[in-house]
Amino acid sequence: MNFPVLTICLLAPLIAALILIFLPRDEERLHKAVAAAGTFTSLAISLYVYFSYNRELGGLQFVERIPWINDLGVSYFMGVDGLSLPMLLLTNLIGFSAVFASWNVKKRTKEFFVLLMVLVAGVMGTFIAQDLFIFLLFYEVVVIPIYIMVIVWGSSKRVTKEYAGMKLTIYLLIGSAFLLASVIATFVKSVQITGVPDMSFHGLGQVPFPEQFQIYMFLLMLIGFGSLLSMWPLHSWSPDGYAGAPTAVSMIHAGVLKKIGGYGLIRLAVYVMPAGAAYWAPFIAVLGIAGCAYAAMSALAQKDLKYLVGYSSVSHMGYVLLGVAALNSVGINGAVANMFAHGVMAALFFSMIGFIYEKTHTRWIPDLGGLARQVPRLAVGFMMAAMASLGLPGLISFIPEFTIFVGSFERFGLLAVVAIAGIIITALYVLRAGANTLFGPPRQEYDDLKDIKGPEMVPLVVLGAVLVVGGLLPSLLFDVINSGVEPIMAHIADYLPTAVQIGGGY
Amino acid sequence: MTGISVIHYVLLSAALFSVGLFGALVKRNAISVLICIELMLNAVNINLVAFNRYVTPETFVGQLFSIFVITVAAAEVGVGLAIIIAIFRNRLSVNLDDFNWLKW
Amino acid sequence: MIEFAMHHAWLVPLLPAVAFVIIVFLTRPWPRLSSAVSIAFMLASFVTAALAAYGVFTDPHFKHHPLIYTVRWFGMQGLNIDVGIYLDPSSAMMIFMVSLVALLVQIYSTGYMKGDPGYSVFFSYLSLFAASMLGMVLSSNLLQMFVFWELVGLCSYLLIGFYSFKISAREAAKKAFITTRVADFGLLLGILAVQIIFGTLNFDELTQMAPNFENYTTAGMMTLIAVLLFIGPVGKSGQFPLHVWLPDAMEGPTPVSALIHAATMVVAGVYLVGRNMFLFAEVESALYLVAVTGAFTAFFAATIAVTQREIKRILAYSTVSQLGYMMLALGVGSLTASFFHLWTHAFFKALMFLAAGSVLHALHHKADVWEMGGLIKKMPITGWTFVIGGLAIAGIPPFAGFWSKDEILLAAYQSGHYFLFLLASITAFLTAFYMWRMIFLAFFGEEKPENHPHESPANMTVPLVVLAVLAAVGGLIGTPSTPLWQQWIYYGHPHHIEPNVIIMLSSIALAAAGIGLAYLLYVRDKEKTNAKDLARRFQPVYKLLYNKYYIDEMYQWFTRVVVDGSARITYLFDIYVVDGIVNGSAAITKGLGSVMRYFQTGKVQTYALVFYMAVLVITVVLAFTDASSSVLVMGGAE
Amino acid sequence: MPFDYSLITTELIVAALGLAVLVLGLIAPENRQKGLGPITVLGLAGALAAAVLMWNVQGELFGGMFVVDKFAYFFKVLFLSAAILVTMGCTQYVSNMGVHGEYYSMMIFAVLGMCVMASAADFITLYLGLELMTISFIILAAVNRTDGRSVEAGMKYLILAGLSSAALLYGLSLVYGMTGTIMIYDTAQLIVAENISPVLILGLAMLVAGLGFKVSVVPFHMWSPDIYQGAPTPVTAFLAVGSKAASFAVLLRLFAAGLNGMAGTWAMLVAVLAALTMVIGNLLAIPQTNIKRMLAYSSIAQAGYILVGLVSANEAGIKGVMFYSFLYVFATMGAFVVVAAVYNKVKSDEIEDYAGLAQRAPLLAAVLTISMLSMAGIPPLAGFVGKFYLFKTVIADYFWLALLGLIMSMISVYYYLRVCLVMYRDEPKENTPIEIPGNIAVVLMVAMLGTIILGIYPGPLSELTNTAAETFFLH
Repeated sequence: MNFPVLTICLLAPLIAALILIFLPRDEERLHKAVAAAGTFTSLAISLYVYFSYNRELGGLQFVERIPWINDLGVSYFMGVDGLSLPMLLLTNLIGFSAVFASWNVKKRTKEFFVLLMVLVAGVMGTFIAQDLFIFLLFYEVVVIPIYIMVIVWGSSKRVTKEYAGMKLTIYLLIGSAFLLASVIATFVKSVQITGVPDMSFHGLGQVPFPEQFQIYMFLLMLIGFGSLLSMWPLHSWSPDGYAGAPTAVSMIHAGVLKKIGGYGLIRLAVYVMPAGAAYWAPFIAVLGIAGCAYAAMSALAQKDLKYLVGYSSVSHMGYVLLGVAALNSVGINGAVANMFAHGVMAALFFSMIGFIYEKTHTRWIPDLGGLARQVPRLAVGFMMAAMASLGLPGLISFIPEFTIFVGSFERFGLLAVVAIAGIIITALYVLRAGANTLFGPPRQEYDDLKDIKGPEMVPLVVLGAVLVVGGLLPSLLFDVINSGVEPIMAHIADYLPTAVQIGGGY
Repeated sequence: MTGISVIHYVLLSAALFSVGLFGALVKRNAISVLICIELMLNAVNINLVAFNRYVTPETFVGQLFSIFVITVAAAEVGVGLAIIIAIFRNRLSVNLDDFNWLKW
Repeated sequence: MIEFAMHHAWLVPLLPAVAFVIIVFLTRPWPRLSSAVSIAFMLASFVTAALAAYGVFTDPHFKHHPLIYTVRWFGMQGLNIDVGIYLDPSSAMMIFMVSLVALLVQIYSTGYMKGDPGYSVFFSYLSLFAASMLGMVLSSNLLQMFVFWELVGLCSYLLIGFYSFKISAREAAKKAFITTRVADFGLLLGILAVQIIFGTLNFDELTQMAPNFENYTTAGMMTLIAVLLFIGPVGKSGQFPLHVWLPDAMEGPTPVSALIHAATMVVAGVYLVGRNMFLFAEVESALYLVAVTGAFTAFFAATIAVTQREIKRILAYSTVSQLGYMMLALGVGSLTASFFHLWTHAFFKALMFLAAGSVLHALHHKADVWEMGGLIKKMPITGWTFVIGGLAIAGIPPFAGFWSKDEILLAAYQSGHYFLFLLASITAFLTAFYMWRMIFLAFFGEEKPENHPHESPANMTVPLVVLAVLAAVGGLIGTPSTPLWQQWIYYGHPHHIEPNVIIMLSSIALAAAGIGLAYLLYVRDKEKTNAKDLARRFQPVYKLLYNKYYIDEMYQWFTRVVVDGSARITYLFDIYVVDGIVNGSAAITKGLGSVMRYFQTGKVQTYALVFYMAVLVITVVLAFTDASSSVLVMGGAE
Repeated sequence: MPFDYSLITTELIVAALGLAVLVLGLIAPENRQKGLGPITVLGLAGALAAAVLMWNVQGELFGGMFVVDKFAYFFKVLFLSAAILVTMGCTQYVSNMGVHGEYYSMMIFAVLGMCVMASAADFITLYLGLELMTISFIILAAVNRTDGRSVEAGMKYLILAGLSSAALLYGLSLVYGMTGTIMIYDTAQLIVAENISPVLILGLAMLVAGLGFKVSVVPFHMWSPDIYQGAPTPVTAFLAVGSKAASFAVLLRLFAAGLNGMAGTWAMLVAVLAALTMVIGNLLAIPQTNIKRMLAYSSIAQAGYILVGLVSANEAGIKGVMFYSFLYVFATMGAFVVVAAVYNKVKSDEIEDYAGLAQRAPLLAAVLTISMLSMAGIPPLAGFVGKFYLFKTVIADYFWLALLGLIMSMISVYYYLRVCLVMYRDEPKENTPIEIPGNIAVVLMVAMLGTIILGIYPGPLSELTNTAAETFFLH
């Protein structure tokens, strides 16, 4: 058996958490150092995995498989393919940055970082698990740490942090109830059909489920994953939740946790239930488009920076849904890449907003202004995130969006135009927020703010570098993703509606 | 004995059970309620004995069962009275309506 | 050497990009060093560009066979995108012009921006801009072009908002970005349509495919694509109705206005349409739309310029107007004329902006031309170079503008769009008038005692002089007698338009008339009573023009009322309806719990009652629902 | 007929232990009474060892009235483990209460009753076991004579248990009358879907009510919040785990084996009751302010989930019930031991008094959180796997039930999290840390690790329950 690289990657934050538990309460710097070391280990391993993954070969690599629960056909099955790899990397990039974005946490640091480590490990697990059951085990690991982090370290603005935390948690849990129901049903059906229990994604994918069954199950999965992905109209937890959460949680939640929804939608729903996917695709597209436009419009009305980014992330997830709904190679590639891109961007955005809030004690846009003079580095980070958010070419999010547009425009034509128009509104609110926060006459009360420096710079440097590198060299991302998407497309090809003849739709 | 069949016994038992139940539901005194419960158990005993006689006359299972029921009922009453004494010491009342500290 | 430059033309955009990186990460604390780095790399870039251009213009092979180098950028099944360089006479001309003007502007900026706290940053932006602009010019496919197109937009945004602590600059920057963004939406749609229909975005492949577009799609779709693609240039090149951002963009430092908002970036739109001429040429109606838009914009902007008072605003509207000319030329099918005007315009407009900057520098940013006067005495170099620019733009031979403008008028006339030709001719008159109105008011007449102008330092005047020379002679490569330009830069086959003497003379006459009128109103008439009188007599018209046809107000109204209003409504819908359902169901759940708990009375007998009632209900329900028990017999007892 | 008494080794040990402790409690001096706790634990451990060692021994006693199979052993192991955990975890609570002999002996007799129930294969044994357990619990509930609430709980339990016993007995007598046998496995052959009479249906309803009362199925649940709240915490814990599991064992024997022939009649009924139980249990838990009362409602909801396993009435369902009952031991014990430990220090069961527990005693807060989340079925805790096994048996035929169950379990997180909110967010009223004695710490660690390990690596237990469930129908 190979060296269990992925398991170690997964365990590193957990070991850090374990060490943290036994550290004394008031050694704040030590807590932070341990957390940083834990996430750094994972980051280093995932970078190694990312770049040593054999793209030509494709498929699952770094596989570890141990039988786990025999009567359910579950095995401890870890592995990465082109779909999980970017997500794994994203998780660790953001996890690592989140530790540094939380550098100024003063209150109960030990507990904070323990929970943060559990959070990172949980998210990571979902992306590398290749067995549906193990995937589910990780799927909700994070819910409770998040809740506790929100209520203890969160902030109350328009809504209280208690409300925000509870809404976030219960909403997602109820969404996941639908997912669980569909998973159980799928498993039972697969045993009925094949007689052999097998919970691996690959195994389930080979089962010829009846079409009607696929259609029902896909809907349930869509509700489950859709609520996590903040699919319109199941999105309303998202802005409130992010607004209440502490920076690190917002970063991880908006950055990667949400993406589990999109990842699961592709990995499980589309892959295992292709006929269902084909049936519901137009519906998903409509919801995705509605989400894009609606959330962008809502974002335009926001005055609180976190709400703005919250709605913005709902809007961006609309693009992801649109890409998935296109059900063609280009669209799904774009959807996955956009998840990665949005993750980096949202995490950077939230970390910068976190710093602004930490320093000025407000996120209310009308109370801010002229910060570019007082905290230029912070302003650079903010503007980078803002520009990535509006899809500026040269930063990571443009190419994925473009790819999604190509994929969905091909499939849905005019319908997609509405979503593409979202880029205008996005530009409008993002630039307004940037302008009103950073530019204009500097305010006296912020004259003695300290610019971010030292450890605080880590999120900006790490995530900013990814933003730029990913923007200039999209193939770094796309080659990997494509190696994961192609097999999926080949697998589901038979169930898809016949592809629109190029140009034939016009 | 042609006039009396198992149905009569069953109906008697049912009536007794209902009377006991009615008493248990409307009486306010804890001891009365305990006695009503004994009535209900005795209804069961009638059933058991009658079924033994008419359904399985070759064995004594039903009668045996009823003896066990009687024994257990006695034990239960013993415990019951002890508790009623305890609660009377505590609340100076054996009225069931007074025992409502635990609710909602 | 030349060979090397041509085959490594990617160095042209790369060098300024490197400068950008160096300045941002290394030399930012040392302003002089930063500007030195920036200029050095720009110079290297210019040399490379010049060599490459020389290589192209010495080998007629390149007229029809552009030099293309591409590498794979990213790809997947169904979408493969390269990046590369596409070197043909047009792009060679552009990289030469852009790098030259950029270089000059950077040199000028060392003087203009001296002492500014953001000196280093300014140079880093300029480098980034140059890199993006050059990259755009050299793009080998539409997506790459779009990428750089957006990046120049970004630089424009950053540079307009350079004095970001000024609210006006901040707002202008935002406006510029968003307006062009709206346009880019159209462009993006066009690119998507091209990708989906033709399966490629590479210019060389598209050039082959476009003439046979019937194999791929319908003529209607083709027209739609062309129109969508054209929307981008409408925004970027400040065509009506998306011109509104360009005058506001003058909030940026003046070198920026010269470089970005006069000479280079704003002509990107013209360049894009020219680059995609193979698409536009296939659909007559789209081309006509381009022509009409261009002509109307030219005229429209000129009328506004007549009444404006701020020196940079007048120049800005003049830019809009001149860009309209270029579009008109493209629309009537003359890539030659359009790019020729682009070329000459770059020099004389950059010159005028830089000179205006010199004036502002001297007058401490007092911008109203009515408050200037007689500046030419104190600022001879600035003044006279400005005058050369004025002659060039007015179309006085042999200055550059005359030849290119004449080419456009000729093309319009010969294409048979007489109305457009008429509009263009009137514009020519207006151009001469408002330009010289400004020159007369600012540089001639009486000196204002409150002004204490002084000539700018050499690092500012030298670029002026260089540009003045180019503005004077830059058109001589395209005269009827020396039609070098026409032989190199064209679409399809070289234009051999017979020079039309009448048109040439009439355009000279119109220009002269414009200058003359300005002279009468603003020099001869010392008190300017006639001018004021005219303004008073045509008060409504004057106000309409002075307020730029109230287009800004309309947009503002639209944004404030329609966009923000619907945003507000959406948000309220979200928190009260969508979220209301969520909170409502939560409240119902909680409410049910807190109501139902009162059934738990704490009384034993209630519990017992519920218990036996339930037994009863279950028995009855089961007895009536279970089919096998419908016969009321005592099975086992009988 | 010679009987192989070795088959009842476990019961014999427990019975002897109970008598011994009772006597010891009477003769031991006041200051030595504390020693009864360890004796009980050791004795129960001996019985547990016996049960584990005899895992592979099968047989029946008393003419088939008392069967010994893996199903029975499984439940016996469960009861004994629960009893050991609760005894170990609550010694402080018990000595604070000041009652030793009666408490421990009644606890042991309750275990004995449960063990008998698990093996009962006829109505008489079943009834005897049930009543032994019930009467012990009545005494246990009222054991804290000085506390009015405790006595009230005993009183209520006395009357309601009596009424429900009457219903159960009446039902048993009717079934006996209809079939002529009291042997559960014989009734299975006699009752078939074709000859179901209304009397049998009345009997069925009575049985459902009588046993439903014990497992607190809505609408027969109303006693449980009051008794859970009033009874001393260890009693509540054991009531929630032991009584419920034992009654489920009986319920399975009686319905899945004995009345399997009329499953068509009661399956839908059980499904509806399960649904009602989940919904009502969870909804009513939401507004509670007393943690014991909240856990009582939550345990009602748990009964609803477990009942799902009965609906399908096949091996998989039985396996689901067994699996869930076992992990429920850890979750419930964890929660109640924390409640008892907090009560020792804070003298309150109100949720608001848990403020800042995470800072005063992180272990207590963590165990309570994990236990509650396991009850809610949040992966990767044991409750999730248990729910998976339960709901997978009904998902094909009663999809609505599975979906409802899953949704309700997610809603339950709401009230569990309110406790977390108080424990984690609020600042403690006083800052002294709560010390956790070694025995409690051991119990807490066992509960927590059990919950986590069963959640992450349920394979072994799953196989164990599979083999146990296989023996269920082999009679």
